[in-house]
Parts: sequence; structure tokens; C-alpha cells
Amino acid sequence: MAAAVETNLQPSYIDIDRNVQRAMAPGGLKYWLWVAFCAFLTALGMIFWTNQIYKGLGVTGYGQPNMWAVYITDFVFWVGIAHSGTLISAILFLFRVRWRTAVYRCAETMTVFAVLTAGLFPLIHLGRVWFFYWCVPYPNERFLQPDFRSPLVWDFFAISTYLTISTVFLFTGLIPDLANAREVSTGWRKTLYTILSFGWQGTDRQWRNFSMVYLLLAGFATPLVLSVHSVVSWDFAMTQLPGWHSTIFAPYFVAGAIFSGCGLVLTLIIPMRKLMKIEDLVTIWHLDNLAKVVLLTSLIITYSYATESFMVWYTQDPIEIMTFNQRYYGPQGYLFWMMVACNCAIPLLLFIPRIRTNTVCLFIISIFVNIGMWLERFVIIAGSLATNTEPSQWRFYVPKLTEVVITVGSFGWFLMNFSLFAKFMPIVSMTELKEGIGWLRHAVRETYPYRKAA
Amino acid sequence: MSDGLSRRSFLKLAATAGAAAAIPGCEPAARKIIPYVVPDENVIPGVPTFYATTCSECPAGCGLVARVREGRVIKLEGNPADPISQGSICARGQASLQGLYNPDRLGKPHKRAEDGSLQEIAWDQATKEFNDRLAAAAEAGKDRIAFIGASQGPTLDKVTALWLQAYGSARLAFWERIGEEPARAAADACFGRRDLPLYKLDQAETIISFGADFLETWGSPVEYTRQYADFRTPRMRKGGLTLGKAAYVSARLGSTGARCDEWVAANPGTEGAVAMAVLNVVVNQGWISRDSGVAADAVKNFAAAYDPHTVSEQSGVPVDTINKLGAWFGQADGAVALPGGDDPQTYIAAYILNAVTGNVGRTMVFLDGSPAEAVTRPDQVKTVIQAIRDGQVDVVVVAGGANPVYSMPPAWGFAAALKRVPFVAWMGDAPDETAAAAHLLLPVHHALESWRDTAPRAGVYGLGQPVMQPVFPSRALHDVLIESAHLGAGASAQSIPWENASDAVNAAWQDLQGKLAPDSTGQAFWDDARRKGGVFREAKPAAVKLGSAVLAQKLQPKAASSGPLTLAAFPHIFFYDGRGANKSWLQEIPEPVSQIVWDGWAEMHPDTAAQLGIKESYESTRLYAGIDVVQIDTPNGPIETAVHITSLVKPGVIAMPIGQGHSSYGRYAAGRGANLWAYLPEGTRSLGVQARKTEKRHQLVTPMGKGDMMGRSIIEAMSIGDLVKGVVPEVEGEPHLEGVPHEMYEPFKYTGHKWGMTVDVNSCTGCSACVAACYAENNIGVEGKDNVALGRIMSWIRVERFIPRADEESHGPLLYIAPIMCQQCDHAPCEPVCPVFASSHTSEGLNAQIYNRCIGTRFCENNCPYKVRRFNWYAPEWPEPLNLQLNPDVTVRGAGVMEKCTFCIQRITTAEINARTENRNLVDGEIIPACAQACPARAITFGDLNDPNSAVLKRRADNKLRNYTMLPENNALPQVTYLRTLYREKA
Amino acid sequence: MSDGIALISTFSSDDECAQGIEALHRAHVHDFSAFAPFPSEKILEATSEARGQGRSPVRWWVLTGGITGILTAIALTVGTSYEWNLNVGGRPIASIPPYIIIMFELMILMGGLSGLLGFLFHSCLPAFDSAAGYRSRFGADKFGLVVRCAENEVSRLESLLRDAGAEDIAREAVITQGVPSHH
Amino acid sequence: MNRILIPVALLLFVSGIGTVAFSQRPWAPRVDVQQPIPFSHRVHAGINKIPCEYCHEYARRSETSGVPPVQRCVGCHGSALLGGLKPITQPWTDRHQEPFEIRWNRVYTLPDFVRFVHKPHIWAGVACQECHGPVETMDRVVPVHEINMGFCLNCHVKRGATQDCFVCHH
Repeated sequence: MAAAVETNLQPSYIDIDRNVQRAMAPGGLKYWLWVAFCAFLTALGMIFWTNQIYKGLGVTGYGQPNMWAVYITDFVFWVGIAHSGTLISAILFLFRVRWRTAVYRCAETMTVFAVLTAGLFPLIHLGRVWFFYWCVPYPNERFLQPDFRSPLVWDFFAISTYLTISTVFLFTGLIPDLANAREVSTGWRKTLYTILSFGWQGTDRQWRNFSMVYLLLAGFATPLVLSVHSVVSWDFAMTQLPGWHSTIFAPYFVAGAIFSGCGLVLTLIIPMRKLMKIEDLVTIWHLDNLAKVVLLTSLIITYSYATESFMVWYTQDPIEIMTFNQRYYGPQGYLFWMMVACNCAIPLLLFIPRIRTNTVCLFIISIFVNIGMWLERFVIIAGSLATNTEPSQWRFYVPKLTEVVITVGSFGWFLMNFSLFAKFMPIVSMTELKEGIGWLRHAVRETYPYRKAA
Repeated sequence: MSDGLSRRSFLKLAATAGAAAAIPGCEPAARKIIPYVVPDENVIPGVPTFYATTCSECPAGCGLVARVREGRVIKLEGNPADPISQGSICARGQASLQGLYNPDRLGKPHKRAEDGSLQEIAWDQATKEFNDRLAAAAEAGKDRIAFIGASQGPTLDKVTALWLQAYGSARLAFWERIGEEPARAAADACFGRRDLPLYKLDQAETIISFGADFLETWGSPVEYTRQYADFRTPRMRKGGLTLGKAAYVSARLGSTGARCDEWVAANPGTEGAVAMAVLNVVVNQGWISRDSGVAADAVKNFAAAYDPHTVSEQSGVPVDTINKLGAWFGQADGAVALPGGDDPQTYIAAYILNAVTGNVGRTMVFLDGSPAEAVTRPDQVKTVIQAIRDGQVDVVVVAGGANPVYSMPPAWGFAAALKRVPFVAWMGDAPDETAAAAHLLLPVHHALESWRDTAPRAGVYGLGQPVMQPVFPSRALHDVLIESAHLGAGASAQSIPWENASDAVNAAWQDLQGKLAPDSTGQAFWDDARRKGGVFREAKPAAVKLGSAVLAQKLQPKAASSGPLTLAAFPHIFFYDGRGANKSWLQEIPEPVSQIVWDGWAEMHPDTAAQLGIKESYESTRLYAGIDVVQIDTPNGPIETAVHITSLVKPGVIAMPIGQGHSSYGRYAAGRGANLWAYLPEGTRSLGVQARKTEKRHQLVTPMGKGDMMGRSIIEAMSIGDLVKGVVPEVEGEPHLEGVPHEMYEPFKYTGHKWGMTVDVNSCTGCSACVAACYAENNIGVEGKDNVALGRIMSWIRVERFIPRADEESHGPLLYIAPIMCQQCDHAPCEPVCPVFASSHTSEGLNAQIYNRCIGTRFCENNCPYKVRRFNWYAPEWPEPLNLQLNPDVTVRGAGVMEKCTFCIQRITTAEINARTENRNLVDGEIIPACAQACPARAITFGDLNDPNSAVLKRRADNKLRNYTMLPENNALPQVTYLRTLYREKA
Repeated sequence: MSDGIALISTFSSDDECAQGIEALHRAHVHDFSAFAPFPSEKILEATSEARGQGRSPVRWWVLTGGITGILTAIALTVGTSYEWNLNVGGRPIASIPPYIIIMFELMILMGGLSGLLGFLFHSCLPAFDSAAGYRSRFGADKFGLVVRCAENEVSRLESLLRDAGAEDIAREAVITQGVPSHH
Repeated sequence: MNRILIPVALLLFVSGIGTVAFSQRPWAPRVDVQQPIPFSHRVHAGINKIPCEYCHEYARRSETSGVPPVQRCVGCHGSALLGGLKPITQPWTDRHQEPFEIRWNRVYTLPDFVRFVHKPHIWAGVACQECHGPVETMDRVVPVHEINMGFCLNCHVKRGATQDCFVCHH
């Protein structure tokens, strides 16, 4: 190990390849047990969903007036998760931020699978899911098309666009690395990589077009990521429901999304770099930078909470005020305060450098961030519905087993996909690391003391 | 019959097929079309036929019109020709359909085997057994047979009597638990006549109810609700616009009290004393009317013992309240005191009060030629029971829905007595507690399947005709009796010349024709009666005078017997004496004031609860109205029931609804709450009890979230003073409303019709007839207790009840009550959020919800400020044969779709089609939604807003000051407006 | 050029490779192609200078895609609104503000997809036959420069490349289709 | 990629197929409907020129057009010269059937969520054939048009009739 440290102080191109190839080596029993476990959770979720479709939504804890609750919360949560991926891979790419190179592939993979998971929830939540395709414009004898005024149709377009574009973006960046993998791999893997890499050879002409399309995709992904979560937030902001009807929702949700996303990136990458032994590529220096983003966005959403409450007070609309009063001090007020603790208080610890550079602390904090952001969406969605304009129709929502299991199942589904991808695809971008090898060396030098300490 | 393209058979299938009944393309109607051999000339398949008949749910005897489609009655409405209902009926009347189609009705005759189990037997076998037993009993001697039944109207009761005579017995009892005896006894004592007075509330300026819930169950609720609405509309009196004064003396604030100015919380049982005290005030102030012809000092002496102070101590009513009531009553230009409960003394006191103020003959009228008493007097009933107990009876026949085992006072020991009878025959529709004690069970027709006539009062002769073929292979009660007399009773059956019940009724009406319309022919008279639902004549008021004897006697109003707490039982507005409890609509519709469903409960004042160590441990926002269980120890054993803590009951009183607590009355009734008849002694509805908290938990469920309006503009009120001054009140909870309504775009042009509605909150009494009517008309699913607890009640229209905050009590009504349905907004917030146009606007201004397009995103409900949309969490189910009641013109919604009030679009389209095909214009009032049609108070007006002289616009214009729309700050432009309820400022 | 020799020179760093390209440029040899494991600025500058090319034409694909997207969206939203004039909550039949969102999303979608297509097209991908002179290390840690020339030029170019810093130079007879050429 | 595409594609495919099948069935035209007796519209409406509404008498007055009662058949067939009662009282195909009880098989059905009323269409002068096709030329009635929403709508648009969803769907 010590020797490794010594050598890795000046990692070369080939070191990078070796690390990544080691990570892609066939998984052991532990790995497959983990994947099987995730698959089991997924299956469980599927079973409960099937039952729900068969019997009707009555099997959930839903009721008047809690027409939306856990499912839409999950939806917003997963969409939010997705955003940090695009932020790191696209926005930071445009700003030429160097530390992204090591983590962006992981983040972007997360994006794709998170959107994929998020996309399921609007379906799960439908009363008659077998007619979901009526939200899609298609020629029919009835002359009937979706109503493009409805935020839900915006959602459909935004989410599907986002899924497609981030998939394309991920795949484009993957091509050179797949070509690299092709050269060293054998058997069916070789065929797979050969097909997926489209026979890439890295000639100057290919690189020329590659950089151009990559730049433009990044340029597209940047406004897209902002639009997607704005659209999601408009599902709420466009209604008249007190607690939803607010103009700051779009920026507020985007900030929250990136916050939660970076949180999950940390949650995923910290164990992953250990298990896959790629600490030399994804160094503490990289994590430190990620943590700073988390801290920043945490401060932003803290500000958003403050603004939101201020606006409510400022309108002096008694109905609006009562809704927020209930949000803070109502029967489910404890959720709100838990959320504040997770999103506003705990991340402040990241001001301390020693915590930013301590993987264990980072991991724990990132977990809190995930919980907090899930709660935020739940408080906004279920809470506001529960305390609506019509007091006689107030009712606070309590989930039943079905929602819980399906939510857990969605994590299983996400982690399964992610784990499989991480094993079979280059989870760290070799190309970009080589391009910015100077920074990698810088990072290794930076983090050398911590490694020694560890 | 041709069930060709009619959707009934489909609905049958859809309703039972559960998930398969999902709206899109489920298995279509039965593929077979079987035409008539010979068509019925009066029936056009697909076009409803209307039959006039009478309601049997309570003794008020309202006239009905039954809407029949393809041979199935699908809706009941009031008979406009009938002077009592005048075209509208209560929730119980609406729900008698569910008595007809009740899934727990007895299908075939049953015989109890040795082991106590029931065995199905054939009809002829059953009747043979029945007749043999009767014959044997008749052989054994005189009076060996007892008949206990509910009155079926004069003719059939006569038949019953003759049948019993034929078998040589006179042990006959027509049993009605909420009886007329106190009223009749009091009338006898005061005026020397045993008939029931008629009240004309609309003639009064002051109404004081001494425990009479005349808007719920007392007397003739539909009629009184209508009259009360008139009474409460402000009118010119003594040269000024005034609001009638109403006070409600009772320990519990029911929906009757809620509509009054004053709730006088008197100790249970002391209502009579309070009446006497009021009388005392009236006479001492010299407000006795000259022409009442009673000696002032006689009355003075009579009332002397009841000076306000003593009564105040006894009843817990403040002295000045009593004085105020006295002033209200004495100085009123027309006043009426309404006595309630089972205590004759209360009635006597009230009658005297009415008499001395000269209101007898004005607001309280006796009519000449009142019908004979239908209900047997309690003492005679007791003799019959005594005979049974003494083993002098071999056969007891219990028939026609009387349920003595359930409803007779415990002291009478009827159940025990019945055990000693070798043979008990039960004849009814839904097997009840008495059936559980019977040896032979004979299924007889429901009232809507059989011939009968009613005589609710002088001048009103109701004719009840069968409106459809029997649902089950049952037989008409009196067909069975007549047949049995002819077969079993031998020669003595000569006294029964008729073949069957319809002959008997027909014969009776031939006589009636002789009396009422000598110049008409029997047939013409009969046909006319069948068309109109009876014959209705003006009856002459009788000249009555208060006897002096009554003033000599000393009144001892029954006070509640001793005990730290008092149990005050009140009849549940929907269950009456308990017969309503097996109808799922009535169980699911919340009781208007407590808003509790599917249960029995005990109401306690927070202080009382605190004494018992119970505090509000539940949140209304979880839809629980109560959860702690108390044990109430009565002289007749303990009651365990969950507590509902409310300020609407007097401290120290436990108020409990009557009508639940059935042990066997079908799936909907069985095992809910307690049967209070089993604890209440004869002649009172209150009881001294002890209570203690138990560790048990039982959730009382309500669809009502918060009972506090939070000052929002949902149900608004204004004082009569403001109305006179012409000031529109401020709504404190309302945010800035300048610029509302606001049009951002070019408003949509509604050429042609534009439907709108106005609801007069001042008239609404919360009786929930509209809700029941909506259930019946629109195939609304019944969800059951557990789902209601999850906020899944499906009713499209709900009666909301808000309790004013402490600071509002001085200026506002006692309770805010109003029906809330889809407001059909022009800027409907629910519409733009729907991704698939399932919710969109029609060219006639309706907010349409297209079930088959709905995919169930539920976004619309999130955006609805009024929360009037309902989502099908499960596919609704109608246990056979309830599905036969479904309205073929309305889609049966499946799981996963949103639904809501449509202004009864099926009625609108039908009317429009008729108008177009007869090429004429629609007439205003031609279209009446089910709710408006049912409303006894005429609170709901529906019409065309583009028709300048439509009733709805007129009503809005006439009440400009009171007209408002709910939650206006949403700028949704509702097409339903409300008229503010009126109240009288407290001093 | 029916037959010739391919000189496959290997560099360990991208600026050496770039110098090689510049040298070739100065020697007016343009029938070459460079291999690199990552998009090296230096190499790309050198090649585009040598070939006198502007920026990649993929841009135009993206632009057209984007515009098509917007037009499609307009047609879709406004068209379907007027297909059945439904009054929805008193809004105009075609309410443009919400439709802008659809236009934006479709612009991104179509722009991105056509960008991908453009990239594949101009890079002649997929192409599964490995080009002359391709070495697997070129994808890993080495930079390659493959030059095609006639017999007589070989020595001159070799020395040129060595000066530029080529580690090793291999010769290979050219197969007919030879190095993929894009002009 | 495949791991993403396959589940989505499957979901789309299955639900798509399912929905189409599900939603088409109720009003799918059934050309294979056999009737218990070989009643011929061609003979009655075509050759003998009996107007539709003579037998389907309710069309003008009701939601349903109605199927003629046996009495109406007997009206003509009862007289000896037209072959007497035999043809109708004794169904020819189904021997288990009661006499006088003709169990016709339904040709046209609409799903429950559509409320179609014949009355206004007749009064608006829509000929029976416009929806039911040239019945007078058919021995055994088979549907000509697929009665779906598009079919209704085309006519409503053409004749300027209402296009409110609510009128038929409630």
C-alpha cells in the first residue's frame, strides 16, 4: 500500500487506466449479493404496485384532501437528485472546473438512473395508469390531444427531454472510454464495448467533432436542468393552494435539487471509491470540493426558506399565514423542524475543513441531507394539501405500507441499475482525467497527508 | 320486457363486477335482447314512468312520486299534490329505496329449527304452518292469538282487526315507539279531544320548542321545515322588517336548535317546567289574550308554583332568559309553543301556553274529522304483553316493521314474555331483533310494493300503490292474512269479503268516494286518486276551548331521576326510532351537528368530560370525532360508548342518539353503538346515570376536518339589523378583495343557456335531504366507516357545520350550516391543470368532469378551493339487489377516476332534448337538480342565468344584500351563489 | 494513390505529437491522421491549422435541430388547441405562455439528438474496421501519427518525425482503402 | 442502454396493447352475430317497405329504439295467408327456447360511459341508415360503421350539433 502511495504521487496515463480497469474487473460474490438485494427490493416494490393497480389506490393512505403525497414527493426527490449530475458534468464543464473530472461520470450516471426512477412515480401515482398515454399527443379518431396548459404535460415533456438528453450526454462522453475498455477486455465484454464504442479510434477528426458536440450538449443541458426543476416546481406554484402558490418556487426548487443531488453523489461515491479502490482517482480533494458545493446550496435553500416565510408574512393573507402556521406548529410540525435540522443546521458543519476532508463525517452528513430534502418535499406537498382553503376538508396524511414499500423499492431499483453500471462501464472518465492529469497530480499531492493519516 | 339497449342490465353487471366495472370498455350489456310478447302500453323503455304513492318511513305520511325506469323504481321524490310533503321529502324518505332494495331483506319464508337455525321453506308450506297454528290457537279458546304490528293505514289495519276477530282474538296492538300518546293525552286533558293539533309555524312570530326537534324527527319534519323556512324569512311586522324569534329548550343543540335564535340549555326532563315558567311570566305580565276565554286568575294560580326562580334552579335556565322567552311569547303577534319528548306534562304546559295567548286556532289548530287513532295506547299494549307473559297466548304475530323487541321499554319485559310463546310468526321485509326471536319468518312486501292507504290528518287521504313488481318472492302482508282467514278461520271469515289487500283498499275508496265525491263515479275517483296519490281536501278548523279542569290539576313535569349525570337520548335525524339504521345512505351521511357517521356516540361538554378525566385526545384533522370510551351505568344496565366532546350540549348531560345498537338488522345496522330504547323507561327520554372512563378505545369517524371556519368566507351570516340598515358585513378573515372578480382575458361568451344556482343559507336547516337525493340520483358509492376515516366519503354535496368561535357567539348564528357542492366556476381552477381535458367547460357554463377521459392525476382536486371533487379510491360496490336502484342515465364510475356534482346534467340534457323535439324553449323551473328538488326548505334555486326573469336571478336580485360567493379571493367566479343567513344580535 | 507506405510514429506526449504534425505541415504533407487518448488542445490546433479547417460542422446540425424543435412545438400546441376549441377555465383557446415551455423542451430535445447524429456522421461512426496504423496504446497512454507517403519520401519524413520526438516509427504497407480520409 | 430501454419499451408495449384491446372491445362491430330465427330485414324493410319505426317504435320517443314485441310480428304473420304463427312462435335455430320468447342477439352495443339517446337524432332527421347502414338490403344485420367517438363526432361537426363532452359522457 505504502508503495502504491509513493508511486501514485505522480500518477501517469497508464496508472489511470489500471485503476479504472481494476474497478471494472468482474465482481465477486459480495457484489452480486448486493445487486441481488437491490433486485429483491425492486421486485417487492413491483408487487405492491401491481396490487395497487389491481385493487385501486385505496390500498394507500391517500384520501381527501391528500390527493398527492408520498409518490409525488418521491418523484420530486428523484428528479432533484438527477440535477446535481448535470450540474457537475455540464455546468462545471462549461466553467472549466477541474475537480469535476473525477466525479462527473459517476454523477451523470446517477442523473440518468435517477430520472428513470423519477419517471416511474407519476405513473405509480395515476388512478388509471393504463391510460397514461393520453398525456402524450398522438393522432386518434377522437380529435383529442393533451392539454398543453397543464403543468403535468409540461412535466411529461421536460422529464422525457431531460432523460433523453442526459442519456445522450452520458453516452457521448462514454464512447472514448469504451474504446479504451474494448482494447483490454475479452469475450462478450469485448463485443459489447466494441458495439457501444461504435469503433471509436480517437483520430484527430473524431476528437474534433467530439469536443464540439460535447460542448454543445453541455450548453444545452445547462438551461435544460434549470428548466426541468422549474417545471416540476410549477406543478405546485401554478395552483391556487396556499403553501404552493408561490413565485419563488422555481429557483428555490432548483437550489434544493442541486443540494440534494450533491448529497447523494457523496453518499454514493464515498463507499464506492473505497470498494472499487479508486481512491487514487477520486481523491479527498475532489470530495472536499463537492462538500463545498453542498455547503453553498445548503445556505441558498436556508435563505429560500426564510424568504418563503417572509413573503407569507408580508402578504398578510390570513389563509396563507394559517397554512404556514400549521406547517410549523401543526400536528405534523415536527417534520418541518426535522427538515430544518437536516438541511440548514447540520450542513453548517461543512464550514470546518477537517469535517470536509473526513469521509465518514461527509458520508453521515450526506445521509442527513438526503433525508432532509425528502422531508422538504413531503412537508410542502402533503402539508399544504392537508391545510387547504376549506377547513372542513382538512386532514393530515399518514402513509400506509404500500407507499413505504414502493418508495424503498425505488431505491432498490436505482441502486441496482447504478451498481450494474458502475461494474460494467468505466465509472470514472479516463479521457478527462488524462486531459487534466496535472490537476489529478495536484489532487494526489494535496490529499497525500490525509491518505497517510488514514 | 325489452332490456334491449337500456343500460340497466349493464349496470347490474357493472355494479357487481367490481373491478370489471371500471369505466372503460368493460363487458357490455347482456348480449341477449328479449322483447315483450305483448308490450305494456304505458311503458316506453328508456323513458321514466312516475307513480304516486305514500311514504312509510314515519307516521307523517308524506306523499311520494316514484320514478320508475324499465320496471325498477330508481328515485323517490315528494308528491307536489300532497299538502304535507308538497313535492319534497326528507333523507329518510329518499332512503326508503334502500329499504326496498335492501340486500339483507328476507328472500324466502324461513322456519326456525329445533337447534335455532333458520331453514328456508316454500311459501305454501309456510302459510300452511301459519294457518294451522292460528287455527289450533283459535280452537284452544278465545284471545289465544296476539298481533303486534306497525300501523299500515286505516283500511289495512281494519283488515288486520277483522282477521284477528275471525280467529276469535282481540289482542291487537299497533306499536309505534315514538308515539302520539303524550300529545293525545294532553289534548284530552286540555281540550277534551284526543286528536293531534296541526301547527302553522309560518303564522307565528315567535316559536318556542320545548324539546321538540321539529326540523329532525318530531311530528311532520318535512312540513315543519318548509313552514320554518317561511317563518325565518324576514317580513314586515308592526311596520318594520323583522325576523321571527325562535328559541329551542333542550339539553342538546340539535340541528333544530341550530336554526333558532336562542338555545335554552335546560336540564333534561325540565322542558315542561320551563314552559310553565314561561306561562308564569306571561300571565303575570298580563299578556293573556282577551279572546282566549280563560280566566286569568285561574291560570295565575295554576302557574304560581312555577315562578322563574324556582324553575331556574330546577332547570338550570337563567331567570332573565325565562323572562325574555315570556316576553317574546307574550308580546308576539302569533306565537307557538311546541312540546316534545315523551312527557305528557310538557304537552299540557305548552298547550295551555298556546291557549292562553290565544294562539289555539291560529298557530295551533285542531281539525274536524281527524282520523281515528292508528297507534294503540301504551296501557292497552301493556295488557297484551301481560297476557303474553301470563301464557294466555299461543301465537304471537309481529308484522309490518314493528320491532317491539328492539324498541319497547325494558320494564315491559317484552322479549322475556315472547320466549314463553310456543309460536311467534314474524312478517316483515328486513329481519330485525324481533325476527331473531320468531319461529316462522314470512317475507312480506315493502310499502313500495304493496297497496295501502294513509290518513295522516283530517282531509288528507293518501293512497299508496305498488310502484314496481316485488324484488323478492315476498307476498303482501294482508294478502297473507286474508288468505289465512279464508282458509283457516272458517265461517267467521265472512267478515272479510275481499280477495286480497288491493280489493280491500279499493273497496274502502269506493266508500270514500261516496263520502267525498258523491257526484263522481267510483272508477273515476279511484283513477284520480291513483294519479294524484290520494285525495286532498281542506279540513275545517275546529273551535276548541281550554277546559277549566286542567287548570285545577297540579303538574309534576318529570325531572330526570337522580344521578350525578343525566343521559339525554335524542332520536337520530336519520334513524328515527331505529328503522333507518339498515340503510347505508343514512349511515354514511353525517349527522348534521355532530357530523359523525356509521356509529352511536355520547356527546359531552368539555367540562363534563374533564370531570371524567377525558380530554380531547384526538385531532379532528385526522377525521376522528372521539376516541375515549366511557361506561355509563343506568338503572337498566351499563352502556359502553365512545365520547364525542362538544360544547353543543349542557354540562352534566350525556346526549346519545337513538336508533343504533341493532343486534340483527342487516349488515349496515348490526353492531353499532347502543340501543337506548333498552335503557329508557316509559314516558321520558332522560335518565339519571353514572359514568366512568374506561381504558377502551373506539374511533368515532367524521368526514369533517376542522369545525372552525377561521373567519374565512365560506358560510356567511349577517344580522337582521344590518339587513334593515342595508349594510353588508365585513368578513374579518378575508384578504384584500379589490379587483375581484378580475378578467385577464376576453371573457368566454355563453350564448344560449348558462346554468347557475343560489342557496339560501338562511333557509337551510341541514336536514341533508339534498345529500340523500344526490346519492340516489347520481349512483354515488357508499364507502363505509373505515374509508370515511381516510377522507374517502363520496358525497357530491355535503352539509357543512361550523361552530362559531367564542368571540363570534355574540354576533352570529348558533351554528353555521350550509350545503356545499361544486360551484361550477367560470374560471374553474380545476380545468387548466388537467393534462387530458377530462375537466373542461361546456358551452352552457357547466364545469364538466368526463369520467371516461379521466386518468386520475387528482390535480384538479388539489387546485379546487372548495374541495368538492371526489376520487374513486376503489371501485364502488352495490350488494345485490341494491344495484337495481342505480340510475341508468348516469355512468357508474370505476376505480381511479375523479367525480363531482354535475348539476344533474342527465336531467338537463333530457329536458333540453324534450324541448328541442317539441320545438319549444325550455321553461324556467323545468329542470330541477335532485338536491333542489328534495329540499323541504326550498333553499336551493337552480336556473338559467341568461334568462333575465329566471327564478334564480330573481332570488339573487331580491336578496342583493345577502348574496355572496364563497372564497371570492380565488377569483374562480363560481356560478353558485349563497344568501347569507340571518341572525338577531344578542343584547 | 494506389499504394504507398504508412509511417506509424508513436509519441509519449501530445506536444511532441503536435510538433510532428506542424513539421509535416511545414513539409506540406497533409495525408496524415493523429491518434490520441484524449482531446488534446495542442494536437487539435495543430491538425486544424495543418488542414486549414474551421470549427466542426456539428454546430449546424444542432442549430437546425433546435429550430425544427421549436416549429414542431408551435404546430403541435397551437394546432391541437384549435382542433377542438375547448373552453378551459376561461382561458383563451390557444394560450401561448404555457406553450413556450413545450417549445423550449422540444428545441432542446431535437437539437441534442440531431447533434449526436451530426457527430456520428462527421466522425464516420459507427465504423468497425480498424484503420491502418491504429495501435491499441493510442487509446491508452500513447499518441500516434500516421503518415502516408511514397517510397521515396519515407526517410525524409522519418527524420522529420524523429526530430519532433517520435519514440518509435513503424512502416506498414498500405491496404487499399487505407486511412479513412475526410475532406 | 438496453437495461434502460427494455423495461420502458415493455411497459409501453404491454399497456399499449392492453389499452387498445380494452377500449376497443365494447363498440367493436360484430359481424358474426347469428339470430335465433332467420329474420330478414331485406324482406321486411326492403321488399315489403315496412318503415323502420313501425317495429322499432320507441326510437322517436326514447333513448332506445326498442325491439318489436312478438305481438307486432303476429299482427301480420298471424293471418293464415302469411304462413300463420308457426314461424315466430317456434324459433328455428334454438330448440331449447320457450315459444314466444325470441332471444335476439345484440348487434350494436355502446359502453356504459356513453349515453346515446335515439330521440333527438330521429327528430333531427338523421336517417337510421346513417349509423346502421343499408339495413333494408341485409338479410342478417351486420354493422357497417364502427360506432366510436370519431364516428359520432364527425356527424356532430358536420351538422353543427353540440360538441360538449358532457352531453354524451355523464
